[in-house]
Amino acid sequence: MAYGNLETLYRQVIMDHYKNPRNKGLKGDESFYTVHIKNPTCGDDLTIQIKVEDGRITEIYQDGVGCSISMSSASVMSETVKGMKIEDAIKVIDNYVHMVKGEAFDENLDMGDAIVYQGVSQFPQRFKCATIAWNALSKAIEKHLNCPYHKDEE
Amino acid sequence: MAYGNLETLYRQVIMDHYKNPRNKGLKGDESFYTVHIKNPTCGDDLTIQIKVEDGRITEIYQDGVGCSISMSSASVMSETVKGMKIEDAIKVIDNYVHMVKGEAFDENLDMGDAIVYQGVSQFPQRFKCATIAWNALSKAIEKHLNCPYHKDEE
Amino acid sequence: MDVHSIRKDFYILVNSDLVYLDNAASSLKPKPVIDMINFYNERLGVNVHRGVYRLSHEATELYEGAREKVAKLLNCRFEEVVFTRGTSSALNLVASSLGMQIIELGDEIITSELEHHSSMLPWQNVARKKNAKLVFVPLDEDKRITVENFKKVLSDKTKVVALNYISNAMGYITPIKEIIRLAHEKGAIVIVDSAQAAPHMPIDVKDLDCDFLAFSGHKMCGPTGIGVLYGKHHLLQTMEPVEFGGDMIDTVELSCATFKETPYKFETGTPIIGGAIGLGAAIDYINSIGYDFIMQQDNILRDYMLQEMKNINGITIYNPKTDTGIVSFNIDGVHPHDAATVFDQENVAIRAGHHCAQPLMRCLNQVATIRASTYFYNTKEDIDRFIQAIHKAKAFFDSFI
Amino acid sequence: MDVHSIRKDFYILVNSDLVYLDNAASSLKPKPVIDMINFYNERLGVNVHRGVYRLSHEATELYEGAREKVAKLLNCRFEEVVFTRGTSSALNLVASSLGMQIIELGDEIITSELEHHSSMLPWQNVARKKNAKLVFVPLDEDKRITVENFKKVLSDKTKVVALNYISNAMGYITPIKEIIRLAHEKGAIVIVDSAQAAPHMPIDVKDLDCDFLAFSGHKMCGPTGIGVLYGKHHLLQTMEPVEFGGDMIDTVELSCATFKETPYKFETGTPIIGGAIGLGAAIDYINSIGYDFIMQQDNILRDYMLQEMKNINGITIYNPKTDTGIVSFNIDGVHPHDAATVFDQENVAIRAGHHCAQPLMRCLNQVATIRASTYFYNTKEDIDRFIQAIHKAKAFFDSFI
Ligand SMILES: Cc1ncc(COP(=O)(O)O)c(C=O)c1O
Ligand SMILES: Cc1ncc(COP(=O)(O)O)c(C=O)c1O
Repeated sequence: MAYGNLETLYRQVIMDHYKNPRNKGLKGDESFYTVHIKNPTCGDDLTIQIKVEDGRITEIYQDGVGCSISMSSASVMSETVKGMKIEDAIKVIDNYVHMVKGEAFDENLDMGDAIVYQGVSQFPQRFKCATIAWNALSKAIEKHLNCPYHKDEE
Repeated sequence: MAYGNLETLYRQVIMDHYKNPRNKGLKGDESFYTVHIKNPTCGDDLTIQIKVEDGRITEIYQDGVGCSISMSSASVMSETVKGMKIEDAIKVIDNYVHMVKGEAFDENLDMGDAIVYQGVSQFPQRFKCATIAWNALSKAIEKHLNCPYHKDEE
Repeated sequence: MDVHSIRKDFYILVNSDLVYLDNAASSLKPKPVIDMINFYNERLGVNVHRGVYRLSHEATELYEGAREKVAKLLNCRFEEVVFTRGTSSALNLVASSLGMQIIELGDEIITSELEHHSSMLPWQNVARKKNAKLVFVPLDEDKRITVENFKKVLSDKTKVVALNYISNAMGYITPIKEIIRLAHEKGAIVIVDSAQAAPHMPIDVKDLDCDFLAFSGHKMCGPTGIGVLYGKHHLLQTMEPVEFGGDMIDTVELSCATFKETPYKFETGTPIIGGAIGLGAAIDYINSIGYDFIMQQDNILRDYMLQEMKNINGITIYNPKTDTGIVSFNIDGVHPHDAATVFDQENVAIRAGHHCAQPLMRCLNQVATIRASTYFYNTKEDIDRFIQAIHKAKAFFDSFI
Repeated sequence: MDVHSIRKDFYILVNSDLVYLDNAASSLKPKPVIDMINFYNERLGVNVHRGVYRLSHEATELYEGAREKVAKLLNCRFEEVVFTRGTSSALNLVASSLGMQIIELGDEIITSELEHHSSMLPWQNVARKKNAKLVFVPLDEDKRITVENFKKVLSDKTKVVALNYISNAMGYITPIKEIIRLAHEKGAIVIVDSAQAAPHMPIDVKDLDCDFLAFSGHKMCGPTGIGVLYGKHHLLQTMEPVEFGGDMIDTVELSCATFKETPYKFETGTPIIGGAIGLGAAIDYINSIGYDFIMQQDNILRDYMLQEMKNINGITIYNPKTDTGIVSFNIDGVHPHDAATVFDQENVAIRAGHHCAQPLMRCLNQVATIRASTYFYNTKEDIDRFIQAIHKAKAFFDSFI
């Protein structure tokens, strides 16, 4: 059995983010859009928070429990989109999802470390783990777009 | 397609009993044991009444709606067991059921016209039609045995 | 499309002499459907959703792929498709969840005497438990549901309307779209029993705008033990689950639990995996035949059957204006079960009984009828053999007079 | 009995390199079962009970014959066997019918944190609706249900006891017979979740004297979408149906209906014909293997697996005293889903998750565990491959430190 595959899935940088998650811990601040998301089947449980100012994600935090793929990708995602314009973040989310699904994606679009999740495309069973954080981000952006001036109720 | 089979099922005597049922109509008399039985699947609906005196079925009546096999066999059954001792009736019921199931049965036991239902053994789908009246009789006898001096509540 | 090449997909039609005209009860199952059920049982055979290994993932893809096929068939969203054991189970789900939640004392529930027991009885039960009123659309002289008669019973009290799309006993197509429009004006919820419609005509739930719709796999070339409940997403969302346990939960605490989103909150325990995959294959098969062809066949065979039957004296047809290939009749003076035995001798499979529609039988003043029902694989030769069997039955029982 | 010849009945075991150790989720399906499902779908494919023609009669004989086989398996009466969609459905039937009838304010229902969600949640729902109290047998230090601890919660208020026979997460055999005896002294009804027991050990409901017992086909070589509820006849007789409609009625009037006798009043609509026939074949198959052999295999493989696992550092086994071939563990510092992917790469099918037992996971202080579960077709070589996979997973994830 070739281990090439496994090693394309579990890259050093992924395990780094798993062990040393960035932007971890939540804020009580009401100006954040907060999204809590779960995968009841596998127990992954993640909360992310974004602050949007002038159309940019100026702050982002994440916290949760789950496997290395889901937890590291929350960390990677937070680093990737921090400081990004909303419309760019939407593009990255879209590109990322295509990539991990194994579909055509724009290799020139800068996704930072998120590019290392390309190996997930060979592990469709782990697709949900690799996208949970990005789904959460997507929902947070949706919240923002639906209600740009709100104070989050959560 | 040979019609031999059908003709062993629908004998002249069966159709006779179907068109001219014997012992038809119920009595209001409380000394009868009454059993009402239905086959919800096909709609057959039959009531029989027996009076037992000195261990003999001295009177029997039947009424209902259903196909020629079920209705005729109620008529034939009533003629066959009228006047019989309870223990003999039980033997006839048992023998009859074996016969229509296509199992070994005592051909020497006198069952009157009931013997013409032998053809049913080749039509297992009609087994229930051919036995509904005999089941009702069996239940009526059971009622009698459980409570030999009762006045029927029905 | 050529019937004779279609028939090759059905083992019984190739290898026996049977004329199968009991399609309204269950259709026969074609080879591609059987092969797909086999594929799951033999090559996968494992559980779905929770397995990280490849076989389980493949099984999950097929299972959820079947849901996607249903969604396409009905023109609805993926999450609006709940797999159930069959039509009866699906209709009961709506009644015991939504029905018990929304029906109150004095509310009215409209149904009809033309219904299959599975369409009417779940609401009879709700009405009884909630002291609500079950109201019956008066049938017209043909025993048909009409918009005019529906209007007579529709009122501000109407909360639910539960009607069939095609009657299994009479073959009538209910003018359901107009009924739904009218019912919605009163704010009522409409549940459409499509057990007979799904196999025979295209259904577009968006166009109909029905709130719920149910059908079974086994009447449309699929396996037994699988069916579908379609429900509008916002309604499914508000409904309580009726079965609790594995696979449908989100978080379980000792004293309470939260549930997954629809459709999963209604699919408790290990799903009907093989059944759903088989239904998916049946939908592919039916699409490959095409509803145009199916409806055309039903019409040709119905016209031919009625024309031939009208030439026979001493039989009574109860639905000479049937819209589909379903014909209900009796041979005068012959109990339908006696007739059925002759049909069986002739190797013609029809149904004799109340067709799970006792109220309708009472309207017809019959305990039971004989029902012949066609599907796309039937031929005019089948009808000829069926007509012959009627003649034989008449002749046989006439001989006793 | 020779495992290697048994394995020939399973396509996947012959034609692939897979080590299948997810048997507690679903077993694989052997050829005789697949052939029988095929036989029904291809050669019969028609509805049951109401058809007078021969195919329908044959299908009915097979369907009811399957019920007879279940009755023999459990040592009960024919009429005490209700076919359901699976264990979850069967357990929910008891709770929503009998439970809603008999549970009153203040009554107590005993269950445990060791339960599968499908055993516990139906009663959590009843308790919530009826303001009754759900009481949990305290688990001992091994997380086991013991008679002593059961006695601590049994009281005059106990109306219902709902417990598993074998835990799907820990593989423990519950001392259910003694528990039933004690519960009956208090007049309580006992429901036994036998989803894991039926595939692995003989069950005699007369000897156990349980009131209800449920299991699924798909865990014992049968198809998905079929299961069994056993119920004592007099209890089934007093229970209201939960689904209303076709096939379960006696007489239908417009405002009321009467129902058939048990088991039919609980089998609404077209039955799960193919499923029940497949289950019948599965029972024949299991009988041909023999429970003696099955239990012997489970024991040998369990002993071997535990012995080998104990030699591995850095894994935690949660049930080292398991009674069956079910072992739950984790690799320290590795999330079970990450480990599972390595197992999949090694072509070893195990399960990582909460095993529908979240309360137990909380007792274990784990979100999830890895579960390996054997069946009679597994071999020591399978266990060797599984042990290898643990080593690989450890080595792989250690490389990141
Ligand atoms: C102990 C136990 N109870 C209940 C169930 C539920 O069975 P099913 O999913 O077949 O309804 C299972 C299996 O999933 C089980 O292992
Ligand atoms: C119109 C109609 N509704 C409901 C049903 C019930 O379907 P099932 O028996 O598959 O649950 C049937 C068929 O039996 C039917 O013809």
